[in-house]
Amino acid sequence: MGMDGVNGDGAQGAVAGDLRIGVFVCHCGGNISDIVNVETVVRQAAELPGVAVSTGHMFCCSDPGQAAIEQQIREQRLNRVIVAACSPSLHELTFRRAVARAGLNPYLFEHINIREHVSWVVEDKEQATRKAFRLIRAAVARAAHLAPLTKRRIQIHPSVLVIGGGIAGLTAARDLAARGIRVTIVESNPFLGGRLAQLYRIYPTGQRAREILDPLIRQVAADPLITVYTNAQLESSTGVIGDFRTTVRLTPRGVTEDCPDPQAAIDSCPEECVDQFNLGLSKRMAIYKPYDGCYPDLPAIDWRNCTKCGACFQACGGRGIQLDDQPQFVEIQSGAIIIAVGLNTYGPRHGEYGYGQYPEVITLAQMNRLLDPEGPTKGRLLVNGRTVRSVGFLHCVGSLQREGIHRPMADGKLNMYCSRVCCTTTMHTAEQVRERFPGVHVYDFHEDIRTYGRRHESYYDHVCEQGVAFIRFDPMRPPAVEADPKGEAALVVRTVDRLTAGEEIEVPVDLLVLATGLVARDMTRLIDLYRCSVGADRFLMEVHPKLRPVELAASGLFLAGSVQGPMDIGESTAAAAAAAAKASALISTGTIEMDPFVAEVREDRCSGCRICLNACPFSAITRNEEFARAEVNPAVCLGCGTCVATCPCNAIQQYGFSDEQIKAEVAALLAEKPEYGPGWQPRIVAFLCYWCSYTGADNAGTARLKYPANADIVKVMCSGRIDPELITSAFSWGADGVMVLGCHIGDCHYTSGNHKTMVRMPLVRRLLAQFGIEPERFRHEWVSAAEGEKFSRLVKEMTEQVRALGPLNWPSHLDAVGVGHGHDLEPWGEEQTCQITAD
Amino acid sequence: MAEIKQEYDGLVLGAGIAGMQAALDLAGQGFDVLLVERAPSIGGVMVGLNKVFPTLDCSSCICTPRMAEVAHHERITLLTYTELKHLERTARGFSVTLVKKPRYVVEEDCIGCAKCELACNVVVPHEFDYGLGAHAAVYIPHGNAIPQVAVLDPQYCMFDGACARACPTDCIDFTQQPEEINVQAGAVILATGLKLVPLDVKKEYGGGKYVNVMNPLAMERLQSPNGPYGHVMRPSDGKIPRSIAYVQCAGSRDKSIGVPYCSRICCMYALKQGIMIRQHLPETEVTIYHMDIRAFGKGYEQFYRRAVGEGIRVVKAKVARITEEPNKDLKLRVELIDEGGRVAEIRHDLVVLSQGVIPGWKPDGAAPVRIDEDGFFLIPEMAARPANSSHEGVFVAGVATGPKDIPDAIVEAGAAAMEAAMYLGRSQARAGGVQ
Amino acid sequence: MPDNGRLKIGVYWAASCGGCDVSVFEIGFRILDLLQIADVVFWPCAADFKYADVAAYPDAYIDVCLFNGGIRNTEQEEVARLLRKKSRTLVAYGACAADGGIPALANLSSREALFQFAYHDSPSTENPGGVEPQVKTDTPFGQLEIPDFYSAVLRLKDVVSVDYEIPGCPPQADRVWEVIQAVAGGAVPANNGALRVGCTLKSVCDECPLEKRLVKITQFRRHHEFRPEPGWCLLEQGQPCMGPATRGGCGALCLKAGMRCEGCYGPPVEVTDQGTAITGAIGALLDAQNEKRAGELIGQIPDPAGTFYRFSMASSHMKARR
Amino acid sequence: MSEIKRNWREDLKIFRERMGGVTQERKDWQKEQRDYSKAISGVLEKGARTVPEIAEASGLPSDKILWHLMAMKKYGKIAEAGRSGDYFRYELKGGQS
Repeated sequence: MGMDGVNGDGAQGAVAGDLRIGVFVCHCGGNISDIVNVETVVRQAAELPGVAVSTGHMFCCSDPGQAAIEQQIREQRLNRVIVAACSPSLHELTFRRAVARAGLNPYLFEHINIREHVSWVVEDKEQATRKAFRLIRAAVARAAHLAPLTKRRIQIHPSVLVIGGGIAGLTAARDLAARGIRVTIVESNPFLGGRLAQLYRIYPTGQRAREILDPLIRQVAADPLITVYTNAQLESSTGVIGDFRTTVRLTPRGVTEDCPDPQAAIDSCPEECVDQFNLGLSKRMAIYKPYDGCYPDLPAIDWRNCTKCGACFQACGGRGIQLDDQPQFVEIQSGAIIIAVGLNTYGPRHGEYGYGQYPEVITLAQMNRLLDPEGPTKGRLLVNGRTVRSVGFLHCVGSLQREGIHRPMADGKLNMYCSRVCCTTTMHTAEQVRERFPGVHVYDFHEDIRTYGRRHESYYDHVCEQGVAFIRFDPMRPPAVEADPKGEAALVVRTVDRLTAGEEIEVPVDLLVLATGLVARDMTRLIDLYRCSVGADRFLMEVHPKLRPVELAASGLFLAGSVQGPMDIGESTAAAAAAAAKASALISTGTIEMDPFVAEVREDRCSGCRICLNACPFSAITRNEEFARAEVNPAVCLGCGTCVATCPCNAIQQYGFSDEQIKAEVAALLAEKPEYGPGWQPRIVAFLCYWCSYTGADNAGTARLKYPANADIVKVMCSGRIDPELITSAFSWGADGVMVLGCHIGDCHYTSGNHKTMVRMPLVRRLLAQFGIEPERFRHEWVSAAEGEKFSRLVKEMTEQVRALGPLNWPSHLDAVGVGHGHDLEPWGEEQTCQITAD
Repeated sequence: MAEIKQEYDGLVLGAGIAGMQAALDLAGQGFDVLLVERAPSIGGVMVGLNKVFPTLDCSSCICTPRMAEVAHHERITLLTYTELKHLERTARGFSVTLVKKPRYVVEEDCIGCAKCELACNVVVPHEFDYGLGAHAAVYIPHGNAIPQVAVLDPQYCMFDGACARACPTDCIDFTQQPEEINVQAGAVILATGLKLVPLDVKKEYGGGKYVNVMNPLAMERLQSPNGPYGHVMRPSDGKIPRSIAYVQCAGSRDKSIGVPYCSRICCMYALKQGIMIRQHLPETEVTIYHMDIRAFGKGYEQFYRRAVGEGIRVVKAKVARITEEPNKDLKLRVELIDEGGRVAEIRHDLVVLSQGVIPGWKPDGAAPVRIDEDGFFLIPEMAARPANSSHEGVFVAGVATGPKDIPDAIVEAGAAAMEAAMYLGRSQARAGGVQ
Repeated sequence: MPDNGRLKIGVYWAASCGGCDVSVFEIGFRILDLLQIADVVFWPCAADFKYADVAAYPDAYIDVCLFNGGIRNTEQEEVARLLRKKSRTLVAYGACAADGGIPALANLSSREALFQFAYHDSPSTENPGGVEPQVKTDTPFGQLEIPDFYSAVLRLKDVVSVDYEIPGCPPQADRVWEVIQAVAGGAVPANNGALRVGCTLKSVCDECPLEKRLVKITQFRRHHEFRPEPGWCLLEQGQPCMGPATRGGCGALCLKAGMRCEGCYGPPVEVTDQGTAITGAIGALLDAQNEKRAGELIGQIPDPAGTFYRFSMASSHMKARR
Repeated sequence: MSEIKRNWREDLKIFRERMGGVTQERKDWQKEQRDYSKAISGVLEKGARTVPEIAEASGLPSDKILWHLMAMKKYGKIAEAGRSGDYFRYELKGGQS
């Protein structure tokens, strides 16, 4: 991976030479100028330090408006541009592009919003004009600290690593290869296919699972762009988006292509062991193939059960059998990684509904093997050699667990979630039983029937028509299973049927099928390697369930299929294709461009305290152990600025939102000397996160909700960037009140930036109280993008509250204390008065 | 309106969350996409929702950034207020005929200032608020609309020219006519979204005549901070409801009206709306009458339990009939299943019918895709290729292929984009193009 | 006064505990080396000098004046101005002179509240007449004048310009010796920037040997409430350690002895307000998923301002209670 | 932004013709709107009222009162003025109440 610097030619500082700022104030065809006196504002702005041009325009965003800005930049050699117009969400990009066309770095541009935040919300024209000028003055002050920035460009290695060779991994790999992208599949088992290979018929199409799987595997195996490693376990990983390096350990297969007669090798093996593929319903040898037509079509040795007796070696004349191979390691370079390791089925504990206790109690997955004509019973419904006359299905085994009823899992947590696929699978299986074995009675014990998906309900309908008996149990009193005391059937299920008003019933069944839920695999390795996070359900957690359902928090890592939660086959393939689409987009661009507003650590100031590592929602910060300091990976940083507010040494800065810039802005908002007396206007600084609260303020504007002109908005990307120091600065510079508004908890554009705000602000409130600042002067609230009404109400309330309290006027307080404005006295060398004299 | 080219790699029909995502995922892979939306703004159903389950994030907070991304994407061309007239395969892909409806506003000149709206003297029921709110006869679709451009509804116009007089950019154009647009597209993604089962088929629930029997999307608007009332109130008289009933499967799992399937989202939105109501109006009782609670998705069961914990009454029952009292209260005749089928009559201030989900658009010959017996697009290989329609080169995403929640719609949109990209790659390779 | 070419040294004690004066002796036998090259020309604590003696010196006569303590009353300000005039290099020596130090914690109370407590309410006060000190009091022997008490403790640089500041409560002896050597060697000219010396550019964490485990804080506890696990970061264990937001240079002395850092070296080099700096950091460290939990955890810090600004109140943005 | 000057007055005449002019339907709708807003304003001139109170005082159906009231509220003619039991009260904006 290569990355261009954030700053063109490392130019971090100001543009060489004097500041030449251009201020362009939009009339917006009266939308602004009907309320704001644009002429006054333009005239006042012209007198601000550094301003070379100050002018108004009817429509800045129009072609002539943009042309006028470009012309002024060229003719007046402007090196900073400010446009005061509508919301930046509408036209910031428009003006940035215009500035760039005129040959100026587009980040030397500052957009301020005097329409949605001023003219549309302030009724009093004089107040509106003053507020507009304050905002422009603040922008001018901020502009002095702007630096030319360039977008980050990250090069992407044109290949993808797919972890997992089940339906999701295979689908993703096939799709990517179809887009001409090189793919490596890493599967930990010796054979591809995952759980799908074990299924018999799948809903909602009723197809044989292998009708889907086999052609897919053939396609993947034949594709020259796809490399497959089976028996391959993840060993270690380094790198970030664009350039991941994953080391994989290849466990020897024991059998090579040279083997002249693999079947003879299998037949010669004396070591019989449990056949995992048939879920323990049959046996196989220690050298084995799970089923005919598996891929690779070459047996593998199960090292846990192999005694290395050499029988297979001899059966093959010593060719193609390698009993003493050592593991090999390969490093796989990739620009992106798709994680598709799938899930496990819940294994009932011994005695749970008679499982393990009675051979007639099996799981739904085992039932699927029994129904398979190629399965352990060749498709006959036999248990213990006995023909089955009645079957019971019991739902929610290992799912929807409840405290006090179910025993927690090994990690102490209950599986509270619904496993999503079991209801429909049960209906589908019951349907097959009724169709293939019409004499067999079927009972269904359920809490709810959740046949949610397309065509799922029709299975439910069918089995109802086919005479399956439904019994609804109370989850707080789950059914009990025991051997049938009368000996009529193998078992009896005792339960209360809520459908018949709580009648206690006993249902004799020859076979009880537990509709076992789905559980996450052990994710420890993935967490170690890729810093993935898991939810309370132990499945991997996507970065945002709505917006980015197939992405992990760290860029370049994608999720495909049921590694993320229970899914059926169609859902898994859809998720796999969606993940492939993300990876394909990443690879096909070759490089990605990202906003330059990243954080950067000043090495000479960082003490390596590691606190920022806790702050970053994206793990973009690591600690360089050699130099004991933090480093921001600009390829991973998304620019929320939460670390900047966190660093207790101010050793981290964010491009575009440095302390210097924000403080200059705040100071300029408060620069005007307030007029005390009857016309006194409270001065309130409002720090707003861009994604929710700023948009909420825009929303108040578009809805023309009027509120007082007293709250001046300072924009940051995330409320996590709002350093408590900014709040005390604002007060000490004369603010009468401060507001901090961010996205609601859970809505943060940066996942958890606002969690930091949630902790800091109450602490700030306590500090302020100790300094004697009334709690009404500081307000911290969550405002969403839709809550324009709330925003306007908050400003109204805040203004009224502060007005009632009167001026805070901290500068005069500091004067009274005797420290002036908190800065040093006159420079050394000037006359110092002194009363003590020599005798 | 952006410059419309002659040819696009992909055409995406429908700019709800699925269509937007499909367009982004296709454009992200380097293809030029034309995104067509029949409403005056993109965003679909999602942008009008209050919160989304189970995380309770603000819907517009997560939808509007995506809308902005679509609008600013250099490979996506947006065509709003436009409908598909015809789509057919040709040797070179698809020949597409679109009809752009007249906005009577010049899109590129309108600055979204709403001066026309404020000047207009007529108010009209607002479709975005399901008729509960109003807009002027010329109006900006809503606060978060993209594009922020006015549209004039000629049905109610009084022709006094107030809008044109107020417009600072002289962009009201009374001469506009429906405009036919012909483009070529290499592949097509249909993301045409949903409608709800019309109320009139449920005669036993009033057939749409009872003013306080409301549709769940309208309830969503009532709960939204930018909704028509700003509060949850009942439409008959503005009363803050003290008891609200949700009748589940009102038009789902009902063969008699041709909707035998489960609409998949109703359980969750009923629980979600219940939680939101209880948060704002802790004294208001919420009762959900249901057949099964289908909380099947990630975090859904936990959400269900939370809702019950917050005092929402979840009652397994069949609602046989709703009748309206003179004061517009509603009386529900209910068969309580867990009480052995006891029949009770229960009064509520407001009833939300969890109306079933049906396809938002039918091709009716406009596009060569087959419809399945459930009314949604036929998917020949539902397990292996869930985004492929019956017609080569036409892909489908979102609720157009069956009811689904937002994450599933987004995932499927990604899948449709991937399928379309693969198809485009193949056809470009056949045509000898560089790929 | 003849200039014998030797270094002239002055030391003064304003609003502080006197520990700084003692700390000068902590350089140990090195003080003998110092006296080889230097004359002490003013050090009320160690030798008998009067203000008038100092006033009689020519301006800039004192080469280096170590001024410890903040400015609490008129006398201290006057002496500060005098010493400024008579010193070539004026050094704010120690936390009190540099950042207000412990005495500036009184800035959280008003002058009136302090007097009320000290002269009326405190349990040890016996003041039936309710008398409070007056600046001028008429006595049979004439008018008596005592210094006027300011409403807040100020830093030395709030009243005169300062060349250097050596933070610490007290400054660490090795750092002091380094500074003295530099001054003696002529390497330290008058700076006029209140430049901090005798400290590092990093925070105490840089010198702290305790291990960070990157775990979140689940509970705040005071030192007497539990036995911290040795070798493990005290902040992570729930003690409000100021190390991250405190200028380094002390060698993490307290932490090495198992005590949390109280912040005596003042804010780090890029920071002006020590309390908000640690507030920002704590924001990222709490194990709180919701507002209620966050509130509970924060509530466990008994006196945030007193804890976070223990030594730097006079340097904070707010400086004093309103 | 285009720089064409439109002759909208002429265009409007043609548009009006094309749309069938001011039909009875349009007139009825405008009349309803006018009647309701007049009735609502009339009642609220006497002070803040709830929807049922306005309906009672004006003799008009409360659901339509609510709809028109909300339209007036949206366009800034009416404001909410606290609550009275299970109903919100509304008042005229601009101090007429």
